[in-house]
Amino acid sequence: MLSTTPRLALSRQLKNFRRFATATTTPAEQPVKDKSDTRKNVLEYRQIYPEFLPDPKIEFRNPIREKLERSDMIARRANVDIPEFYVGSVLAVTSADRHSPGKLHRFVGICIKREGCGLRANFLLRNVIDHQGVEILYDMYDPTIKGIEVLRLEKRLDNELLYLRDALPEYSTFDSNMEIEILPEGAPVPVNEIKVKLKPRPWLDRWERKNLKGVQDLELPQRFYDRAKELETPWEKYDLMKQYMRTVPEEEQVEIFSEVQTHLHRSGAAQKLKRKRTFVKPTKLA
Amino acid sequence: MALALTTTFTKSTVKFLEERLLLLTISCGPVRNKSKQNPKPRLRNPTWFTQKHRVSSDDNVTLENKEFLKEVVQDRYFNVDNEISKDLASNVIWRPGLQRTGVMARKIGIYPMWLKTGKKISTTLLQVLDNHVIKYYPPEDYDPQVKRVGRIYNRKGCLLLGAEGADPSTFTREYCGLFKDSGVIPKRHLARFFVSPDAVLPAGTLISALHFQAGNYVDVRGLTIDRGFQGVMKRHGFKGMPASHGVTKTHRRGGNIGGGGEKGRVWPGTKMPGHMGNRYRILRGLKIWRINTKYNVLFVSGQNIPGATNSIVYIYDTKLPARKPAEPLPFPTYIGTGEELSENIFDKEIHEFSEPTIVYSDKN
Amino acid sequence: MMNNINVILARSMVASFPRVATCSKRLTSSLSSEAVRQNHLFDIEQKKQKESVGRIEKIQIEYEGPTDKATLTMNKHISTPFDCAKHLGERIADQSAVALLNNDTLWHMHKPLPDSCKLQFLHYKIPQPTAVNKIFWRSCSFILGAVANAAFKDTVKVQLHSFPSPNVRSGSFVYDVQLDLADWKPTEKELKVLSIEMIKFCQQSHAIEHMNVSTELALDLFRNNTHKYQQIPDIAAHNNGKITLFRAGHHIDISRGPMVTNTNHLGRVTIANVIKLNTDVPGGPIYRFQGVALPKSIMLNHFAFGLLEERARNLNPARIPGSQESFEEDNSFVAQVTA
Amino acid sequence: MFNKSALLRISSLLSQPASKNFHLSSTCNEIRKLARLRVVDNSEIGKRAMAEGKPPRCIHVYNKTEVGLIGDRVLVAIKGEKKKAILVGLKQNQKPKVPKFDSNNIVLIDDSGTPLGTRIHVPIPTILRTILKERTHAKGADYTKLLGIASKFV
Amino acid sequence: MNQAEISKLVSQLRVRVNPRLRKLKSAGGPEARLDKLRKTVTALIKHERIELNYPRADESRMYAERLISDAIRYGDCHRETMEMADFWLIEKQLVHKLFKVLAPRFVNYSTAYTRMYTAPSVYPEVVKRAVLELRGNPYPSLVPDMHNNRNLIHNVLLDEAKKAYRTQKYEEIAAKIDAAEKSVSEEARK
Repeated sequence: MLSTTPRLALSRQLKNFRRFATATTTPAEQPVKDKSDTRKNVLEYRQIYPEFLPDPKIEFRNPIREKLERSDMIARRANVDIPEFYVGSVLAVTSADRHSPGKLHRFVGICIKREGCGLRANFLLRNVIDHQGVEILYDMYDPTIKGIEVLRLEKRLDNELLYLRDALPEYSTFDSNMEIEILPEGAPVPVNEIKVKLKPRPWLDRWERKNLKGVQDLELPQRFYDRAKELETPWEKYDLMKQYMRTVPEEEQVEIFSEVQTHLHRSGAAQKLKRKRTFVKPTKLA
Repeated sequence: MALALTTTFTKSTVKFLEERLLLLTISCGPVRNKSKQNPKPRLRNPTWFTQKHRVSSDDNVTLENKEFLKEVVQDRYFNVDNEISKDLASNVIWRPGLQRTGVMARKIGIYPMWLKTGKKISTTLLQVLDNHVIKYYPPEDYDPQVKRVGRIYNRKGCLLLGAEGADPSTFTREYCGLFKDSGVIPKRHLARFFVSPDAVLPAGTLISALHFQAGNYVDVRGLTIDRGFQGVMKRHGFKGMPASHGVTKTHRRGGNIGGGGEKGRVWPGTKMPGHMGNRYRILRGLKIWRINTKYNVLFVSGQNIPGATNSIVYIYDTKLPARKPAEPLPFPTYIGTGEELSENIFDKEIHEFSEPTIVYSDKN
Repeated sequence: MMNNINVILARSMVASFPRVATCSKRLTSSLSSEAVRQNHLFDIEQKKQKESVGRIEKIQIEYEGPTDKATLTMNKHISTPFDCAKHLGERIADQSAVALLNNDTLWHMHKPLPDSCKLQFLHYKIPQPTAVNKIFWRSCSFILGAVANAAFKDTVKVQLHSFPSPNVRSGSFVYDVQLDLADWKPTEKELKVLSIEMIKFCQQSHAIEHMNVSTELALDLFRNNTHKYQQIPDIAAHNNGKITLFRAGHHIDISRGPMVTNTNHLGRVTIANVIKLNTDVPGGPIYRFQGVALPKSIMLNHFAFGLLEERARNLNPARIPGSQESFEEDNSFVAQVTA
Repeated sequence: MFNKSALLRISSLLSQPASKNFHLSSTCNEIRKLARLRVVDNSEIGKRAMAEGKPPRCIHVYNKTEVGLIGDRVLVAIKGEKKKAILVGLKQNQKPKVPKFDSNNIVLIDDSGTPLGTRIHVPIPTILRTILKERTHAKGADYTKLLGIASKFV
Repeated sequence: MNQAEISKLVSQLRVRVNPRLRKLKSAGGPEARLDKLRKTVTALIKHERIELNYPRADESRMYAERLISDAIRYGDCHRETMEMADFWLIEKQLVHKLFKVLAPRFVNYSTAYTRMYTAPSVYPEVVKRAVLELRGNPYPSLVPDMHNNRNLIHNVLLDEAKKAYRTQKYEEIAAKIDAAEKSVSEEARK
């Protein structure tokens, strides 16, 4: 069941997506002439590098701080390749560790959460090793991180996979010697539409209230769903200003990404090159 | 008017004015016993406390004329080469007893940095504004509000600094008059700093972030965020009382405030609910980890500097004896030597973002 | 005679703000005998003209405001536009600078209306205020004359000469005054004192009164002012043998008019400079008093006004008295209704 | 590849009236007194306790705050006995780069720091190397013996 | 949560955004608050000029601006925007007005789409009142526009002062250049 799902999802998504299909000429090679061109780049970049967008809270905004923060992020990115990855991707992080004998430490896991902006950006990796669930939080711009490898680049249906903690261990078990699965050049990032089976309650959270897409039927008594229905706030999606205050306006995004574009492109191009050179079929290592 | 004129006459012009003003019907003779009629108030504001902002009204000035006003401001305050002479001061080299001026800065946010050991620290970014010296009051002229009794050791002068230049037409005429002598553009913020008479700076001197050095320690003063009337849990961090187990109506209360009998009263200083915030606090002994010379930003340790983001704070050399600098400081302030400075100056413990990844070796 | 003056003072005190009381006390003491005489003559003539109206006839005034219209029944040769404005509302009475009759004639607010007409009121913030600006500038010159006349001590002989036709673009309003001081350059402080005197005078809220008189009376009024005395026949020749007089407080001057309603229409006022002119008018050197002012209803920040003050310090390019052609006051604007 | 029989067993257990041996509440995030812990070594007493569904409870934490952190020594009540143990993995959130586990793991030791078992069958954090080395004094207990029986570090 | 949401793109508003949203004393909680604002926004789109209490005007102004900017940005073929318009406009014929009238009207604007004035409050009332209107409405303007009247006396004076100032400035610059040229030529001669 598990082994077939990713491949199916991949082929399905290949048809639907056309995101990278037209990205034959990258923006840095061709100076941006058109306004629509810049806009399209923004559409790409904000998904790949969300941490470059500042904290949208109005009280905390300051253009100079944001500018300094971005320049520091770029300076760090020049020394380490921080690749494109999403919640649901499988990563291997190698970091300097003064406690290990080799002074290096490698951890493989699925990214279940990604948050924070600027230099505070971090991500949470989860794996099950010897039937023991282990999670490690990494700061993205921590100078002790030697490299981040994306072993499997894919997205999931939810923005946070914290429910994997309550799922059967099979869903978050990954081999530490897993090989890199390479996507064909120009392919969109596949969405893994796997539905996770949760363990019976007790849980760490009331998942039935979270409106999750990536879980199987929770098999709860009706009263749980009734209560979840009671607590829903369906009007919130109509609150235009709340929506506005949680995000950064497009004009500012264009400004930010056109500032960092050339620097980002360097690492992005290298990544694409790597992707092109070795192409292997996705192997089943779940 | 007559009163005002007599007070404003200076010795040199009196004769001339007498001669001429006699022509006018206005009499300018001195008023007898003036000091007794209007004794100086015991508590008074400093001389620079005037109405600052003009009543905001629309001037109905056309766009071209607005441009013209901007052009005049530009010509008057920015296009002139009022270079302060480099022989600012004195050949005095800094020694521990001397007090330098502080600066005004804006708290612009917080972000993490890492040490060479891999440890993460939080730093607050303080952007030093365009501080200019407006006026100096020598120790004998400066008249403190509350007189100190007895002999005063180590008398300090008072340096008035302004920060953040703004369009003069938004201020009142009186307020703009404060800046007339120094020739700087009227500033939004004014502050006084006590300095040793040796550390005096001529009016119009610019003080930059390089007044401080990376690795040294500073004290930062700011106005804390106003949180209004708060209970003891938020204001003093009390624990409150249990939510259940028979507790009624006393979940967030402070509880007992003292015993009875002879001590049957509220003791002074008892922690109780009240107004929280909106008062000046000083955080002392913060290390400067990094200085950005392009934007004049100091990166100072800590994330609890009083005040909200984008509020004004005041930075002084630290008073803590153990953290006073060993090396001489730029005195009375930093004067550029003309050579290009790197954009960022780091403390030696800091791992720069442009440096390669940290690698531990077996030795440490 | 003294009784009369007291009457005048009492009237002016009632008409103006209470704070004037302290000021007018000082002015009474310093009021010259010449001014007393002039005012006496002016009062008598005013009374005479009022009595000569005879039977009161009614006229219909059609008021046209920006949003509303009204028809008022007023008294011929007695009611003034200011009376109409008072009927229409305090705001209109306070803010109107000048009246416009039949859409073509500017009419002084305190000048009796001769006939039925259409009436509009102009203020300083209308879309086309050029004419009002000119009237304002003229009034400023007139008031400047009043201040220059009163500000000096008795030891200094002051004779007002004339003021040129108002030119707002020149940057300053002007009054040429003859002083028997050989070479006077005012200091900053003296200029400040003069400016304050002018502000005080404006704050006393004198209504600017208007009167047409015969040449003989005018000559009698200005018999002690050699310059005006010489100018009168010339002016009368251009004006059907009549001389138009204006009075604010105790100051009387010749001008073709019209003027603004009241001295309190002036807001920011500065007397920027007093410059000695290079002429050979007999009697002593001529000094040009220059100033700049804005109406009260126009707010301007101090920085922009400071630029205007600076510019007003330069010598105004208006015609210098005693040079070239004969004196001609106020020929720029014709505002007469043929009765 | 999915163990269906195991699932069935769990669900069948759930459908029965709550057994005394079965804990239905989730484990504590903070290690205080009476917190349930999980023995992860192969000591006899530990194995038996876990198999019977009677996990040990913390009855004392040997530090000043009374909240156990990684590497802290605790006193546990296990099978009616008092044993000392070391915390080798915590469920609560950790600092960046320090692993967080799904359960609160302990390794039983005796007074001299020697582990009761011979093997630890789950990974333990590498930071324990430094912490336990610091805690070990020349004349006191030697906790570093624990590191020798670990199967894997993360 | 200090990361910006990236799921939806919005255009920048041209009005000041308050750091905190007002609660507007709604007894029914946040839902009732939106109901209140909904009525105001509908009225504004319908009548194009309304008078109301200041806090509510200020709050609903932001919502109206958002609605119009989304309508311009995504057009009427975008499902989410259509849902929004359907929610915010109680009278459904206004949905057509939003997309067919207002969006074309404002598409080239570089300013805010609405304008707000403080209105005078009648004496015994102390509540701050405001007038909220859409720009480009058919009514006569509320306050005379004096901004570009060059004939006002202070503008006349400033115009002249500007001319005088610039003449002097350019003369000084020319004199400087002349002096510099002269010195250069003299040096060359030597």
